[in-house]
Amino acid sequence: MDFDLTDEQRLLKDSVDRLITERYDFESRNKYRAEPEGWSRALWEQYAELGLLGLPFPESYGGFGGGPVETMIVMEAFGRGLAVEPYFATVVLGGGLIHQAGSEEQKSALLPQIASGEALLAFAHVERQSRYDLANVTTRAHRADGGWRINGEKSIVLHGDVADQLIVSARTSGSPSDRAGIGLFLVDAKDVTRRGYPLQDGLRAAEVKLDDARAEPLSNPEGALSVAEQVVDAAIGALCAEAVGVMQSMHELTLDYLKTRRQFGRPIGDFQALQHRAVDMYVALEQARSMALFATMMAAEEDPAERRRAITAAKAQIGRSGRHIGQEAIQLHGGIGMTMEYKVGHAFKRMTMIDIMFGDAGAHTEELARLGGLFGT
Amino acid sequence: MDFDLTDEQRLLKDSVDRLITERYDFESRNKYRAEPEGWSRALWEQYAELGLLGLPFPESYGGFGGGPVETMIVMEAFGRGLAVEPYFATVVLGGGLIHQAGSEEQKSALLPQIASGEALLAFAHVERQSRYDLANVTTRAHRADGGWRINGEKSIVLHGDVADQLIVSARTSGSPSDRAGIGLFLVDAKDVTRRGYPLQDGLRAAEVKLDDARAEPLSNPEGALSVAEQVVDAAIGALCAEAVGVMQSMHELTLDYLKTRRQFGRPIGDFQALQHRAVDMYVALEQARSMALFATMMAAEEDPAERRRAITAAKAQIGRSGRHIGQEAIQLHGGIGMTMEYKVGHAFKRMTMIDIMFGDAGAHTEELARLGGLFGT
Amino acid sequence: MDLNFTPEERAFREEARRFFRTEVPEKIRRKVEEGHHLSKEDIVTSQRILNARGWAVPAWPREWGGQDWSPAQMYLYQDEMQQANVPSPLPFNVSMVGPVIAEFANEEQKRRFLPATANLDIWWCQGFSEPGAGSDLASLRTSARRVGDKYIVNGQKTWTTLAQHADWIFNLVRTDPSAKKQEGISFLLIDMKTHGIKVRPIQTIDGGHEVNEVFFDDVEVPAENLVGEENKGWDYAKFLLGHERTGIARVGISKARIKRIKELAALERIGGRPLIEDQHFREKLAAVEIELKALEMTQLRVVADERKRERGKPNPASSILKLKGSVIQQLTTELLMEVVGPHAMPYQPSEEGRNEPIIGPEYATEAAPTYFNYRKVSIYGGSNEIQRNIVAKAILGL
Amino acid sequence: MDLNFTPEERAFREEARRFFRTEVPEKIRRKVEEGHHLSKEDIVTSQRILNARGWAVPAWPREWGGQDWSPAQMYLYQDEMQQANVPSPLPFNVSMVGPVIAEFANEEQKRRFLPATANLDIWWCQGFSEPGAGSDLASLRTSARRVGDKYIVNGQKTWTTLAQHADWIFNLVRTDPSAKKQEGISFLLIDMKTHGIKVRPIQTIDGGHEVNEVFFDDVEVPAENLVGEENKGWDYAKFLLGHERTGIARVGISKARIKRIKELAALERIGGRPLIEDQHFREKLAAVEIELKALEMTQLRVVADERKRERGKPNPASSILKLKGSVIQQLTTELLMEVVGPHAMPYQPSEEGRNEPIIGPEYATEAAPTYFNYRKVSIYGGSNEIQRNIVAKAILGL
Repeated sequence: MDFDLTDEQRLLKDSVDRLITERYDFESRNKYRAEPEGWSRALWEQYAELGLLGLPFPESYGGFGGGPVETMIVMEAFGRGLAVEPYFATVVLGGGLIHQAGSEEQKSALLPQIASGEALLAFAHVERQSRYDLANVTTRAHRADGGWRINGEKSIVLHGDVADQLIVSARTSGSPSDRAGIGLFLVDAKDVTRRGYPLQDGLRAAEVKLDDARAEPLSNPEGALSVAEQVVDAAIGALCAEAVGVMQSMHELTLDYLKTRRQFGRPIGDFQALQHRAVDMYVALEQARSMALFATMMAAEEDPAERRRAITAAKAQIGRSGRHIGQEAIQLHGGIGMTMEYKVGHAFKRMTMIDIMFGDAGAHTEELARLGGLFGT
Repeated sequence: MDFDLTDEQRLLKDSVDRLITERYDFESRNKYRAEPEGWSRALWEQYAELGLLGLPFPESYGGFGGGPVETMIVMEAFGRGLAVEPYFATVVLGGGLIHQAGSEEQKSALLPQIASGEALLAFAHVERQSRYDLANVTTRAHRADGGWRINGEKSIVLHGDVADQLIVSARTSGSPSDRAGIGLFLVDAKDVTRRGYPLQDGLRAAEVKLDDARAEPLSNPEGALSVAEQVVDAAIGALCAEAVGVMQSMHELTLDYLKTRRQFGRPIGDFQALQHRAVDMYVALEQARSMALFATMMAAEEDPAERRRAITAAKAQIGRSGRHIGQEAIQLHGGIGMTMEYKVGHAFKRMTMIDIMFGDAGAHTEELARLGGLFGT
Repeated sequence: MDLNFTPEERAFREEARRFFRTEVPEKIRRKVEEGHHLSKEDIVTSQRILNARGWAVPAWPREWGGQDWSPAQMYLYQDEMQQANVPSPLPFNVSMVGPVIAEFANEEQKRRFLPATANLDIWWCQGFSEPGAGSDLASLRTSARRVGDKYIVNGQKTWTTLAQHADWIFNLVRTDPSAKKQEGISFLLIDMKTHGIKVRPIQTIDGGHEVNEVFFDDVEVPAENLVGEENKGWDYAKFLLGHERTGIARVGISKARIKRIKELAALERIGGRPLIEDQHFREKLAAVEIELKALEMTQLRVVADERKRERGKPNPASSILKLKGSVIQQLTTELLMEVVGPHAMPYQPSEEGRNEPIIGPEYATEAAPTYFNYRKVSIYGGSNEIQRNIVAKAILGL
Repeated sequence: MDLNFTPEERAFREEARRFFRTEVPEKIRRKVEEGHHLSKEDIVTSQRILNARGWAVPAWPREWGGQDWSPAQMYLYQDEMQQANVPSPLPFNVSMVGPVIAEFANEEQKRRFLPATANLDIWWCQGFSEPGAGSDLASLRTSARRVGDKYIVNGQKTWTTLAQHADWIFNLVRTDPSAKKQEGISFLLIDMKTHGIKVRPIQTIDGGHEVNEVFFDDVEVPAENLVGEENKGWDYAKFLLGHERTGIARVGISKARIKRIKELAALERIGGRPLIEDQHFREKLAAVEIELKALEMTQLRVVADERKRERGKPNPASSILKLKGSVIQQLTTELLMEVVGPHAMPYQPSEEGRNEPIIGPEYATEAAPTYFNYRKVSIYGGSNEIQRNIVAKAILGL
């Protein structure tokens, strides 16, 4: 047990932190969001140069052989800056699926392209009725002309509006909630109809319609659910790290505000009731940070049940801490916190969306309860 | 809609409040608890003289024709004083059951005796496995020699150690959780084996063993559950009123303490963080008071489903407010609140037992959820 | 003590229910139900319908259109209005400037302003908050210098709700800069069309435009627009802030939202079953319903107590209504978010005449913006921290 | 960064687990598990077993019996001890007076006291709190007047835990009444058998007798019992209060109670099914388990950080452990109450050699007293309000 970063990790952290500090102040972020795709292609190139886009892939695929800790470092920094680039969609989810489920050929073709910034990916799994259940898939894939074709509709595909390739979950057999009979397919974005739109937090997504779209299976087309779950669990760990960055940013903004805003002749941070609430926010932040570490530690755990218990507990904690910190951050800021002109409200919205993604705190607490909890079982 | 007391109610309130103020200071209470039965026979006589023991019964049975509002007034005052006499067991539960379920003859025989202070009653319904379910009854009654006999064991019979008569729920047919086949029976205390003991809050109860005990049915021996539920619902309303008195007492003690206890050179009530917590306690108290009023209003509601919804909501609120106020009262008192030498800890324990009686806040919230909630259904 | 409504009160409730649900256009009420922003026209239309019946300003003095209702009637009126998703008559007109004019203005001003205010022929906005002041309202700095028969107003107001629709603004201004804080403040009515007034929108995190900054640059205001006495404005502001606070619990609005939550939770399916059948979800909802019922009873108690209080003296218990009411409203918006799940994510501001189809179920579009927007209810009108300070001092004596 | 335990650490955990579960008598551990009060003998027995292995005072300097363990080992030691329901070595000896003596006392005092303290041949109690002081510890008034080679001690201490068992008391006394608050305080060791000391029990709301008042009436104490320098006692007290605070989260104890809750919830039936199958109950429990896991990780982070800190300088993050740890402990006692339901009501203080049969299931008897007793964990050792003040100042810079 050792919480210290290695020299390489320290170097990585310093460079990402510097990037975010220098290039991701609130005004810059507003500029990036105003660009045509809603994020910065220039920064994306810089991420590629820094090696961030290939970070988690083996060196043989143009990557840097990083693990969950490296991803955590990057995601937490992105969280602090409320970065809007499609890193999570392309590298963590898309790259993760290719890396874990793809054939040698697919990996060799796609991972270097991701690492260099040439290819953007997106994971199309949500359907209108699916809520947070990866197994709830009605989109269907069938064989045709020696290949595969997909029919169906996918919803809220994160950064699906810009992705070059989509990874689509589709049913090859069975009925909507069966665990068996689900495949993951690579689909070229040119072969689908899509409609992009902003999400509540300023990131973007797309509705995707697949009308006999040509598809190439990743992994086993009949039984890809468990590999999808594994990648999603690791991605949730990354999302937890991002959330910690978002929370820390909200807490720091609140502290700054308490120290500088004056009312009744003194900084409002002099008021003990507000001090104690800032402390409770801090405790919630540290609890969240601890669980993000726990998720990172367990992201590569081989026993899927153990992994799931840890990930679901972490996501629940992140959701609860994030809600508490976000709501208190707005409240302690007062009116200014409610405006688009100030960063804290944007962080609150990002945090709210992170809570929803892959299941909110309530859904994960419910799942953990079903799995028997964490202790003494 | 009118929250004002009538002149008679105002008179009743004044006299009960005066009684509690004059005779139920904390030292006196300790003396009453030290008496052989754990409460004061002398005060009991005074209650009789004031008409409290016959308050809810019709005048034709030696009572005063009071309704839920009158009972609320008395119970709230008893709550403030943490009164230990068997009023709830004898008058509210016992008297209520006789009044609602008894025959003309039984009423004529027993209600005047209760009103005069001659007879003490207790309701024996809890069994080891029953938790909070009135229908979960394994104690059995059977006909014998033209009468009835009962076999079984009852647990935590409130003031069952001193009762002259027990009202026992017993099964005449069906299996343990059936709603049908439950009767209420009058049993002379001399015909049972009982073992008295103190409860956590200083009140007393008994374990009761019925070994072919002679019994006289109240109401229909095959189907008394609904009348028992009706009386228990009204009794829960009374308990809610008592709880409000207990909470108010805890809140007042805390305010006194905040105003007089000095630390760091000033009254601790000057600290804003503590002020805000005292305010949150006050809000919880007023919410509880409101729900005790609601329960009082609905105690005599004829539609049992409507009544139950209201009572169960009130009990849940009382439990939650009481827990919040009690825990905060101890916390804001610090060490002194943890000692038996100071009233607030006793109030905390009484409040904790009230929460448990007839189902804690969690159980009632669960029940209300099953019943579909309060609004828009 | 009679805790039931009288037959007359029950009849009044029925009458109100029928009126609100038949006379106010369904289209407007549906917008409220679904959490969409209302247009200026919607609000004006609705208030004029109420005013035509004499129900826009029931709490005003009888001679200016008031109804002399009992507290119970007043409660039933609000509750039924909110449950029917009828937009409340504009509070700046009805609960704020109207009562101040009726109480403190001269006859000429009353005749000039009150009927138009009741009928929303004049749309008022409130010029109280300033950037530097926040909860410390009395530290305001907008100045009004008397020159002949005019005041010259300079300064800035902020958080001015719906100033973009407003015809007039009622303003707290500093008329005596040498007096201490609460003294030297006056209550001035200003036509928004006056030269030198600029309104700048503030976009809030829900994407909406409810609030504004208002700038005054040498704005000339006729001295006849002063309400009451010069330098007594703080008294009028306190009267205004204490006036009719019982509506702030917004019990009816929370009731309507709970009804909606139950309806939508019957549509959303989780694990093959409607969410409404999920025991855990129902318990969370039940817990909020219990607090809401308690709040409703608390409100009735405060309402009943109001008869006994001096008019215009705020009942500090109304702070409880604000504290608990805001928290419950916020909880209902969280539950609504939970119901719609991932469908809350797309950002789809409601626009008249939108062309593109809705993404996801239509009922989900306003869930997140409503959740975001409702964070304000524990901030504005005296933040919950200020309410706690008030209760600590005025009720608990701390 | 390696977030897993090393093979050596895992082996140490196994070793600790085996030792605690085989060497410490089952009878004592069962009492802890079930929440019964321990006798003096139980505590002495257990500590001596640990001390025989060198595991009673692992954090002390090596020459006085310490183990030079890594923070991870220290954590594993505590965690396994708590999960095995082994009573912690007496904190007054091991974590309080022992480290102070080892750091500040003279050689003669060290030889005289440290081995006996480690082996619990001397039972120490703590004379810090006073009736008038509370959280404002430094306002203490118990005086020690130097007369020749003695101090004459007068005053009163309170909340003195287990003073009824104590052989010695370590006392903060005021030796310079003219100095200001924190100055003029000394750290004095006093034999409880000295003439003029009176111990009065304080009964707590759980019915137990854990704490006492201790009165000093012209108590003569040899000057050689002074630790360190006169009037420097406040520094030693601060050292003591900051020493080894990571154990205060008591994660292992909460883990053990959660295990017990699950076992008992499998026995209690509700609506015909074991309570543990009730989804709502399981979710409440899961929510606590999540916070507990987070706290455990937080504790590990604080532990890891300790290596980098100056020895004896308290890490303010330990306040978080106290804040969250106390709340979680209290929540587990509430859940236990919920499990046993009405069986929590009878008051049945545990007595050796009780004759009467238990009322209700035996496992339920300590549920309510434990709930009552655990209210103290957010009060003592610096109340949670004081902890918040510390974090606000020391970490947040407010």
